[in-house]
Amino acid sequence: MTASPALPARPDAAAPILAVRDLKAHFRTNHFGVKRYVKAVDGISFDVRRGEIYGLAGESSSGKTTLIKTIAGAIKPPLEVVGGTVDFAFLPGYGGLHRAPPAEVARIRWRHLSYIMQGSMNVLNPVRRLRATFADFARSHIDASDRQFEQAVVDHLARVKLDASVLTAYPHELSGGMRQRATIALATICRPDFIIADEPTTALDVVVQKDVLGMIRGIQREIGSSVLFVTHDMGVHAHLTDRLGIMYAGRLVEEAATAEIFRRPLHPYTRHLISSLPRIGDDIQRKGLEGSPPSLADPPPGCRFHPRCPLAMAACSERVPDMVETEPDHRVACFAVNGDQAP
Amino acid sequence: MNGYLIYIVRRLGQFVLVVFIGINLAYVITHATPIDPVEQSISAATSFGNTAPDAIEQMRTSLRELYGLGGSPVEQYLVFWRRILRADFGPSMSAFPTPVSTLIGRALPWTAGLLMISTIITWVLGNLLGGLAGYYQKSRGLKLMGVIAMGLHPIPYYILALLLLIVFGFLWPVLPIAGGSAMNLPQTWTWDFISSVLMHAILPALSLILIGIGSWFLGMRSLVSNVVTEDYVVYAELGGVDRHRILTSYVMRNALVPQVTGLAISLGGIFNGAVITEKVFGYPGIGSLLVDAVYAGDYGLVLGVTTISIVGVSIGVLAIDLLYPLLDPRVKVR
Amino acid sequence: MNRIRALVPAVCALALQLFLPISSGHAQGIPQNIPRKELLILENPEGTIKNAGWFNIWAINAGAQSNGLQQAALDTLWYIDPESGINGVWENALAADKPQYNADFTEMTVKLSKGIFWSDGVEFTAEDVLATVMLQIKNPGMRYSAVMASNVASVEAPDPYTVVFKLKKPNSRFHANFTVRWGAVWILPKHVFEKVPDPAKFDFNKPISLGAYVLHSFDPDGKWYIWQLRDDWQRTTLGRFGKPGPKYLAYVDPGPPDKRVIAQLNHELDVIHDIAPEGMFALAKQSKSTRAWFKGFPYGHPDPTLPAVIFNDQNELFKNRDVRWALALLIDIKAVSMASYRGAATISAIGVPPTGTHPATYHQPMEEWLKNFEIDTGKRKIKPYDPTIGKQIADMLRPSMGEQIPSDPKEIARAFGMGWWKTDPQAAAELLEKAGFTKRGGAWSTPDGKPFTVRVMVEGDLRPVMTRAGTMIVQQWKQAGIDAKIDVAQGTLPTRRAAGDFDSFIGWSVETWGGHQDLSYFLDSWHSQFVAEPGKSQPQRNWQRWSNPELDKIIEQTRSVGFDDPKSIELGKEYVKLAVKEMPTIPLMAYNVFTAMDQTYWTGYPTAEDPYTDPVPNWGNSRYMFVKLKPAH
Amino acid sequence: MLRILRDLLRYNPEFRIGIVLVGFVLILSVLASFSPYPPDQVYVVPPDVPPSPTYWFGTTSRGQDVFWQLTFAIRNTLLFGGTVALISRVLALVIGLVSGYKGGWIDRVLMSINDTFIVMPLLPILVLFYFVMRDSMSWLILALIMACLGWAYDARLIRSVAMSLKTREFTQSSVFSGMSTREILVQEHLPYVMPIVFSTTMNNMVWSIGLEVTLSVLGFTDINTPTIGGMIYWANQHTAMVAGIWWWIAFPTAIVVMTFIGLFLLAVSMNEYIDPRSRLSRMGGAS
Repeated sequence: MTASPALPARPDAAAPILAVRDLKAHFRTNHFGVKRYVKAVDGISFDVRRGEIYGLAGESSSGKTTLIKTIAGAIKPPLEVVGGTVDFAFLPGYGGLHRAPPAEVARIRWRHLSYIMQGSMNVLNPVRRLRATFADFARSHIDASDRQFEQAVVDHLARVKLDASVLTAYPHELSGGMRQRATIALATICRPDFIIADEPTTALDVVVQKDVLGMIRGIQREIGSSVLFVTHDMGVHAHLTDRLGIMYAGRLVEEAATAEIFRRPLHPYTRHLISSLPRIGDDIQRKGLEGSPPSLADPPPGCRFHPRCPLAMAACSERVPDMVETEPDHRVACFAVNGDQAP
Repeated sequence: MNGYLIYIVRRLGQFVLVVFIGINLAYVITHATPIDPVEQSISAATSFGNTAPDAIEQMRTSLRELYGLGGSPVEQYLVFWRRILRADFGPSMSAFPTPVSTLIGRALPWTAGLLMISTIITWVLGNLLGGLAGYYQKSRGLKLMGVIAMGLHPIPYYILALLLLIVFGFLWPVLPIAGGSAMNLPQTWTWDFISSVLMHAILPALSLILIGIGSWFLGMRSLVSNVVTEDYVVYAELGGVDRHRILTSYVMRNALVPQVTGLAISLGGIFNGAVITEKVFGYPGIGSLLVDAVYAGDYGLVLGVTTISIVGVSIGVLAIDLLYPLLDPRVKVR
Repeated sequence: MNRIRALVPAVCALALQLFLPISSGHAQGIPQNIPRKELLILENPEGTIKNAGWFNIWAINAGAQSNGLQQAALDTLWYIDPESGINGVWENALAADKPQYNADFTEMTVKLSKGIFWSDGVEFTAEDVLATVMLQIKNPGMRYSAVMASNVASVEAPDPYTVVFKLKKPNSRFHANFTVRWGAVWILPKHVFEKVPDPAKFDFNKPISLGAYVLHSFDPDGKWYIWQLRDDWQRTTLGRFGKPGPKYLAYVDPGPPDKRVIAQLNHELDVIHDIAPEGMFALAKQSKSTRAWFKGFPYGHPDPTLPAVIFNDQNELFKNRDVRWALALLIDIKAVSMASYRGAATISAIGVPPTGTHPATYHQPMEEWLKNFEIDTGKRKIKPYDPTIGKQIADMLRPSMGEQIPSDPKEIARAFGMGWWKTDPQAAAELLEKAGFTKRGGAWSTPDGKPFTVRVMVEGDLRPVMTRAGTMIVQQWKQAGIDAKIDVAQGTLPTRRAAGDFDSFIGWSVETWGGHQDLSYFLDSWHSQFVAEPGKSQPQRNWQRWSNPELDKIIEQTRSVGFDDPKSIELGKEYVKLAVKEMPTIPLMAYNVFTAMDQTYWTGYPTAEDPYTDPVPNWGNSRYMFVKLKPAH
Repeated sequence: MLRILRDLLRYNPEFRIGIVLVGFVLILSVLASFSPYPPDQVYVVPPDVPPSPTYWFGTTSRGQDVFWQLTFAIRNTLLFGGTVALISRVLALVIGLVSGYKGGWIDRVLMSINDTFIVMPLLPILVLFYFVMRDSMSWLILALIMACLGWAYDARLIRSVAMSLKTREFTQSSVFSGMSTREILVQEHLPYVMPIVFSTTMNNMVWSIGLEVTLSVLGFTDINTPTIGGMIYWANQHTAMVAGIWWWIAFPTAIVVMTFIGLFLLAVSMNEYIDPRSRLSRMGGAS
């Protein structure tokens, strides 16, 4: 596996738990004559290190969800992986879940890789009590007697401040926050190495949200998992994540430690995202970006941000800027920041 | 649980109301028949014989008396309800003086047996195959099943039944085509009788299954193809939940909820009988009893069959409503 | 792939082997544990009997009649055969002799046969006859209560083998009640019924037989009845003809027509009561062993019944005989014969069925009169009768049916009938105009200016051939500009017929003994004394509600002459002439019944060559078939 | 509209097959107007002729051309099934949506009525109607009666969907945004129940046409108007099956099957077209 030139090998760090290289996942649809070729994920590379919470930010329809679906191996037509690799440390040698044999994938699911889904309102089977759902997902991965397993689940639920009685409940009998906490418990019961969390708090009200975020952090610390945390909410990222990647129109445009990004955003898009965060006592009308995110079916050439970019130059509409590590651990793809390194 | 109790009571009230309205409607409709049971009896009794015309009038009078057609409409109505409450439907007019309940009692086990078993088989097979076809949308075999189900579904039942009869009763005569059991076989619980009943039920049941499976199949297939896109199914797949478990407890279990309602109503409907099945296969049952009774203007018998059917279907609907919260816990008891 | 192909036949063979042993005993629709060689399987046209365990035939319509009960188990005084009879048309059964009337027909004396026993060993005597009469008079709700009560003043038995009926009023045909033509008043066992508190509510299960067969077993669901020959069959009225062939009789409900054909092709149904003509043709073509009344076309047995277009003569429109005649002249009987029977019909222009002894008694002698018969259309006189129609039908069929269509005029007349009315739209139009009808724009209007609408009521599925004839006649009337409509009254027909709630219908109000020339069997009921007020229920038979003083006179004269008196034939001819002139109903043809008989197991069925009785298996008369049947092998 | 049709035609094989089948049947029914023979006349052609170049579908034992007879039959049968389906769908939709959305005593009253209709056995009612109506029992009246008897089960189905829709957020937000009941039902809920309506329409037509055939077989039919059931009735009266006149039964049956397979395929492809999920992929949403 050769590393992309934009991402030099880092001999000093431990091997990353997830290494994504030049991943391309496209939607190819031909529906009633409307042919679409949507480059939802178009050449993305990044690493997630052991024990960190890696945030992924971007507007809706920037390709975040497609990216994590691809990583999680939930690839169903019309989505297809066109190129690149996804390597988990616990699933070496295949270059992605989608390429691994089903038995292997089944082995690692939940034990090593779990998932907290967007809109967890509907992720729990409505006609199944939680006890059965826990058994469905986790029983086969935990080598214990039934009673021990039950006890493990109850203990684990306590971590997310849920009473054992929720096990006998149906999902609809729980409040939104409880349901989300139950989902988190479900995703972490097997102490997985890697958790993918897709907008887990979006639908919750602010107080509950904070609570839930705290729990994710707490559990993550306790069991030492890595988390790939996706949300459009920069505020959440600021609270939670260790490192942050910014996506725009199917590509990663900037990546650095979260604090670094908030302190010194380099990419014009990142700057826009951060400056649009409200601050207390700030009554200045924020200047919005002009235009709207591009259609991924027909993206603009060169840097996809250039039609909306205040710093756009001639090269931006011609070539795609590479991710360049401008400072240690801080990568950005922008000609305005890195200069045009055209040959 | 208190809420559920109130719900049960309220629902039982509705059940009683529906049954009451239904039986009354049936009473009105059956009494609107233009067929005069007396005339029908006389015609049947004298159509071949040489009966003096002046004797006919006397017969009319005595039959009218015998059949209890005297009395004002209100009196007749009250007598009817008094009998119903004692589960007595009075005597049949076309088989006077045999009680209606005796006639129904003879026919009902055949009908109930055949229809209950074939309805359940149809339902199970249709939903199973339909569910599989919805889940494994690429399977060629299941696609073919879909086409066959689609093609069988609209064939007029009479034609299908007659075809089966010709194929298995004449061209390749391996199955009995008439009656509920072999002739001259005493109806006792011997192996001979039971196996004969089973053999005789194959063709009627097969015809009912073939014709009925399509709608369950198609319905279940489309239900399942909706359910598989639900978040909880996708999530379970991501969670590496056993595929078999996903298919049964996640996909089928959710898709089945509306199908169970259909099953209950079809099961209630078995009291209507299957007239054409009985006609084609000479199978004993309540359907031909009903049609005969309608012909004969025997509204006592019609009303008896109808009442049982109304109660049967109502119980089916009631059972579903009471069980629905168990089937679909989301439905809150009002 | 090849391996799979090789497997298919193997699997099929295996499946066959699995199937066959199980099915061998069950597949056939034949009774278990009874040697097929000793068993005659007949269709009971009553179908499934919903009250299967009821054998009390004397209760009104409570159970089955032709499930073998009246054919094999019961008996009565006399029989008149619809054909020529096994030993002459008249058969003295329980009676030792013909009925003896006194001079004014107020007393009838019957001598009974000796040595006849009930199946439980009790001897049949005059007491049984007395009980049959008195029990029904005492219990008014029974089948023959009314007939007995209205006729019998008293009945006595001077000795065990003599019965004397004293009648309330003169009746020269009282014995007809005890004379089987299809059915009659069956004799009941006194020693059984005298112990029953309410004979109308007694099921008579298991029945005691007076006939040669006893009940062996029956289906509680009413699909089949099996009767077994009595060991003492010699002590029944069939005894004198020798031992009946079949040891067992099974009367079954074989289901819809298609199935009856299949059952006979499978040799599981020896006698089919009736099927559609097409089914008969299919059987004749596919089964070498199937035999019908006629060896070839037209196959069916002509019942002594006369399907006709029966008008409601109380209806203003049909009160005028010119209108009735006009409608008759618009009918093309050849097309009706084709449509209803595919040509296999025996037509009749006059109001007597062309069956049994009737052609010789009525049709042939009256041919000349018919040829010269004239009607006045108002503009001219025409002779409507065409004596060649029977031949025309035969000629029409010969190209497709070939050899089996007879060419001998006598044979033609026997099979297809003689003449009928020539289709004459011109004369019909003149008659209608004479009656005050007008034709405007191709459509006829009644004298009061309304469209001339004629509904033709048929019984649909229950009488398929009548329905087919009716649709054809409607089509012909329509083509002539009459607003004719078919009116399917399946189920409601008996009620509507009795109430006179129809314009016209296809059915019969003429049925005769067949084997006897006396017409009073139906004619008596045509007397105007029995015609009901419009809207009221009509007593049986005179469905046309036709009142005619001349007819009344004929009927009254008939009542005063004896049953066998040749004068009654002359009176019958008077009736025929009157009915031709007045056309109260339009006679069409005999009711041909396609009784199909399978000769695989039994031979000796009644046929046109050996017309010893009627093969139609629901007739009480069909018992004589049993003694003539011989095993085929 | 035309564009939708073109798209469906070009890219959806199911729709293509469906349109061919239904088109064939429709053309056949339109041809009825050009029949050389009046539908109710018998013996206009030689009887019992097998299919041949002269008589494509053969002739009946009544001397009718099966092809032309079939054109009338399928036209009347489709009109019949369509009428029943249309009227009963409207009833089922209105009652199901209102009952499910409104709940409370309205729901209880409507469902009591609904359940009464569900529990009433059909056959005796239809036969008794037939007895009472006599020869004025035309297909239209039969269609109206059957429509009145055939909505109840589907109304219950739609009600249950409406009940679950009611708990969804978009309904709540519609309520808060001040939409009237009618607007919510028509604009918000109707699109969700349309697929059910489509599939129940199919079932309803199969049901009504099947029942028409059943009544015909039992002899309760208007034999003046040729329908599929009417054809089977007459074929049955002439024991066509055992007499070897298979074409009298095979062609009507084949046409009925074709009609329904065609309608089914159309419904499936239309559903796919209006399905929100598939609409999304057509519009090219990426995530």
